[in-house]
Amino acid sequence: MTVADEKKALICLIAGLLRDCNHVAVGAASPIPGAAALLAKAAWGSPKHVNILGSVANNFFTGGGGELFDCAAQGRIDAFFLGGGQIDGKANINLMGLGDYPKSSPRWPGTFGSAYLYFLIPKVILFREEHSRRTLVEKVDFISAPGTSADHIYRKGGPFGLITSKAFFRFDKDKERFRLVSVHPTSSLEDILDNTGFHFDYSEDTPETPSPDPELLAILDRDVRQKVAEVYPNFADAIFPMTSGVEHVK
Amino acid sequence: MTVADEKKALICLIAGLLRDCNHVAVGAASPIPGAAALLAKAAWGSPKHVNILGSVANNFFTGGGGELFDCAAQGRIDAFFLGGGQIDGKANINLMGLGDYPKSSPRWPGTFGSAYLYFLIPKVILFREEHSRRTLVEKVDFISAPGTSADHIYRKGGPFGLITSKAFFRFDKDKERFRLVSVHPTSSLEDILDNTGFHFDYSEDTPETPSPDPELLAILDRDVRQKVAEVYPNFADAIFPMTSGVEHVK
Amino acid sequence: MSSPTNITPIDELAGAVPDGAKVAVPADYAGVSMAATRALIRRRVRSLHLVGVPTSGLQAELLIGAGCVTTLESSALTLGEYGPAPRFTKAVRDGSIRLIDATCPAIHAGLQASQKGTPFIPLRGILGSDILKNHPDWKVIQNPFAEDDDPIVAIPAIRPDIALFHAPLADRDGNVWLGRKRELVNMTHASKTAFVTVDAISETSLFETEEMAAGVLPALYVGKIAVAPNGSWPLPFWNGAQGDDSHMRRYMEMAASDSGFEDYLEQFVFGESAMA
Amino acid sequence: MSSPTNITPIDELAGAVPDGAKVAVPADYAGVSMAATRALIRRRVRSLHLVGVPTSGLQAELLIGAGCVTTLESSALTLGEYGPAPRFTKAVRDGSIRLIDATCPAIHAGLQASQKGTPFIPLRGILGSDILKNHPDWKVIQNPFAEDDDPIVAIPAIRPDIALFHAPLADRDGNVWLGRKRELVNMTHASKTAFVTVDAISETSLFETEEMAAGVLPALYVGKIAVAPNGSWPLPFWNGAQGDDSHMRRYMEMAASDSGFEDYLEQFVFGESAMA
Repeated sequence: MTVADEKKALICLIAGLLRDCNHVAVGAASPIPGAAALLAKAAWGSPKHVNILGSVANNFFTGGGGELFDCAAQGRIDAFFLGGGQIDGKANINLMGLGDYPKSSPRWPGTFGSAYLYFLIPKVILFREEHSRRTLVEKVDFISAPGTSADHIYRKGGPFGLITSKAFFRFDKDKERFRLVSVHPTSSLEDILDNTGFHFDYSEDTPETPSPDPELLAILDRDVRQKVAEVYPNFADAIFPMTSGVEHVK
Repeated sequence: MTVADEKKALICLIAGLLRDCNHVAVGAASPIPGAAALLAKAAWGSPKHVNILGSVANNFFTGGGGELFDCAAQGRIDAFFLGGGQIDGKANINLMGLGDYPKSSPRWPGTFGSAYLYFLIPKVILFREEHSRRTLVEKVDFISAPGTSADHIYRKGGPFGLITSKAFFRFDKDKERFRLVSVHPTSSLEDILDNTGFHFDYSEDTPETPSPDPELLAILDRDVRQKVAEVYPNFADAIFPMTSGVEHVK
Repeated sequence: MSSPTNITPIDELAGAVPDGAKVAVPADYAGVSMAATRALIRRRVRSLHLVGVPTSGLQAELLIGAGCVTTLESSALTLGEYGPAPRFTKAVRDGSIRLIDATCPAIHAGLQASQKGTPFIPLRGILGSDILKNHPDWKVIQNPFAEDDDPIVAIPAIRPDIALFHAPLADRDGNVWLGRKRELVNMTHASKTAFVTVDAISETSLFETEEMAAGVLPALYVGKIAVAPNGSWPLPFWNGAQGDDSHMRRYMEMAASDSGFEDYLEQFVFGESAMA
Repeated sequence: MSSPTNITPIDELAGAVPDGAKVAVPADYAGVSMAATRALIRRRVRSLHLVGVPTSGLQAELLIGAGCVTTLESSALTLGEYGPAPRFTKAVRDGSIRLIDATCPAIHAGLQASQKGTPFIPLRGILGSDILKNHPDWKVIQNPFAEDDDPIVAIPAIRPDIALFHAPLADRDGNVWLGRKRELVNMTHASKTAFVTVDAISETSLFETEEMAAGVLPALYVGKIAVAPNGSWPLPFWNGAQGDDSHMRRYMEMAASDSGFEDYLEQFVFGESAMA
């Protein structure tokens, strides 16, 4: 399996999780989730609305930088993606940095909208390719956004699951724990156990993540590559051969 | 003095009160204050900004109907005009109706933004042409917006004065009373006392409202009539002869 | 981005407004869908809760006269220079509608609270007014950032079911162009959905240039669109027609009596062809 | 509407930013005035309180590196794909700037509170986050409209002295066109004044058509304008240039060391002609 194939498999896996959505918003710096949303829209017409933030041509917001957050609070965004320098077993995420805040070292960019969107968007998919004890920890050094809240706290959304380069976990809100759903073909249960810093539920016979549906892959290669290339040119160059000649392919 | 002359005198009187302002906002249905603001801008370049609400061509707001109120709260509007079916001796105004609310009879349109703007715009000029015991009362039936507030209430603005077809009053915030400043040439102190329903301070030798400066009148007739005609066509027809031919005059 | 299926005939648009709906409508100068208003009366909608953003005029007057309105929440109902609105005046005198009288910035703030998904927005002013005394929803709270006594009015969110208005253009994707009438954007964001009548359909995307895009309400927020050229008649439209002065005068005469108003409805609402 | 006297050379614009000013700046994609940023460093401004709306990037990085910043209030400082911002990282590690770390919607809400002249706006979410624990200004209050325990975060108004950004066009009256970048409108309304660099001056009024008017920031709010073609260089501009990738890579190399950063300033900021 080439790196490009692995990334395409992630795109197809995520696309399948977006099929029940009406509106998916994606950050401009998130090519795999972005490509997944564009693929789901192309394949199933669902999500109907895909909004690539920070882009000009693929962003339909007209109300300024605050519209994303208002739109989420109105219940009009069904799925979103968050990452984290650290993600812990309670689905807390840390985008701030390591060590003693405020003198973090290293300091990462900051919390962005996570402390808000994590509460308001029903299906927040945590996506972090690096699967290691450095990124997946028992307890984050700084809670940019908490994975769970007490019952009296107003909370309409939260973590749906976690996707890495090795595995797919679902988050169990009641147990406040991740459960391993499937292991990607390039990994193994042992590899996951070795490289995950938090405790999680799993069964010994956790299945392998299914290979992407060939038809979906074909749609990605045929119908979505041009769109992906418009939004994420460098990424498209890396996963689609001959992207620079894509105009001629169509 | 013709009716047109009387209205022009009011315009000139009000224009003089706006000379220390940077930004004056006026309702689309307020031709005399609107003409006064346009005249002051033409004569002295001050106010620098005149915003005619509800108009398309003469309204520079681009943030929607809420911008007027936000702009006032930001301290960016120096003067505004309010009227009232009833105005009382404490400068309370009633735009709601007579009798027992909610079964008012007659019911007037309603409070509009008065309950807000009266608190936030430094120079609110009450303007009501009809000067009678019906309009100027001891106590309004319904307080759409109060003329005064207790000291601990956040209040950056309030009533500057009251202009009618008969007289000009200033409002004394500390005494919570109007004081008669001048009586228009068409009226007299006795007439004012007969037709004012509230108590106010005055001296027996209250001066007559000065006649408008001929130069200011000339600017109104020469330079401002076209602008007034654009915004308030019916009103311009009434006060400027041959308004319909105004294009040829310039 | 959305399919063109949300472009419907105007009577279908009106038919999708349920009895009892809370409907937000703009002031008379900001693009009132009078075409949809007449369609609503024809469909004999009942028990509307109208929210005037921040005021209303002929639209509320007609709906009240036709018995479609239970509650009017607004900062004013005005027909401007034409004088007191006859059906509204009568309904107030009779106590036949419930009034929630507000002040313009509080209507905007209540909608903005809904737009932000927050329970309320605090607002200066208003204290000491009889609208505060009579408003069923507002609360006076202490400013939590002040050390001294500092009361402030908390305006709870207003969340309409439907924002209903008229705009110049929609495109085939369901986007609507409304220029700088951003109160229509705010009221739409605050509402569960928007029903919009437009003068015309643009065959090119309204996002094609950034100049147009700046005045677009995205399709995500728009539930239904109906084409209704000159749909704000007899009111003026900011991007088109002057008001129909002689029709307004005729309305004022006819609506002065109950039977005259019935005749008006018969002629200009139920016999809509008279409009053309 | 205003006289053209507010169009000034860029060094005069920068000279009018006082030491200690609270300056609101947009995110890297929304129109950053890098030209004014360089002019500020040249004028050796000190003790700025920068507010990233809702984040900042190269602009804050340069100003921090040049010692112009006392406080950074933002939801992030990011150089995107170029990786960790070297001068910011060092300043945080050394504790040489004060951080007010927020979350994007709270920056917007704080500005909206200022825009509305209200002391605060309550906002959902945030509870349980360490940014709440560390933020000096936010308070948790009880929702006054809830009967049960319902904590909510009150975000107090953020009122910058100056909103500073780059836009495509201004006209001779001092109006600025910024399309659908409405966060620039909000941050300007929230600020005492706005200083704007533009690619060009329009000789016709930006209010001439309603299409253009929809994207205009009115002159009332604008204090100073300077013409700076391609003024967001080396950052991309939403209405123009791509980012200058090779310059950014060069910056990352040079800024990795103190002396390299000094060389960068010497070459590209104090020797501004190098830009042309």
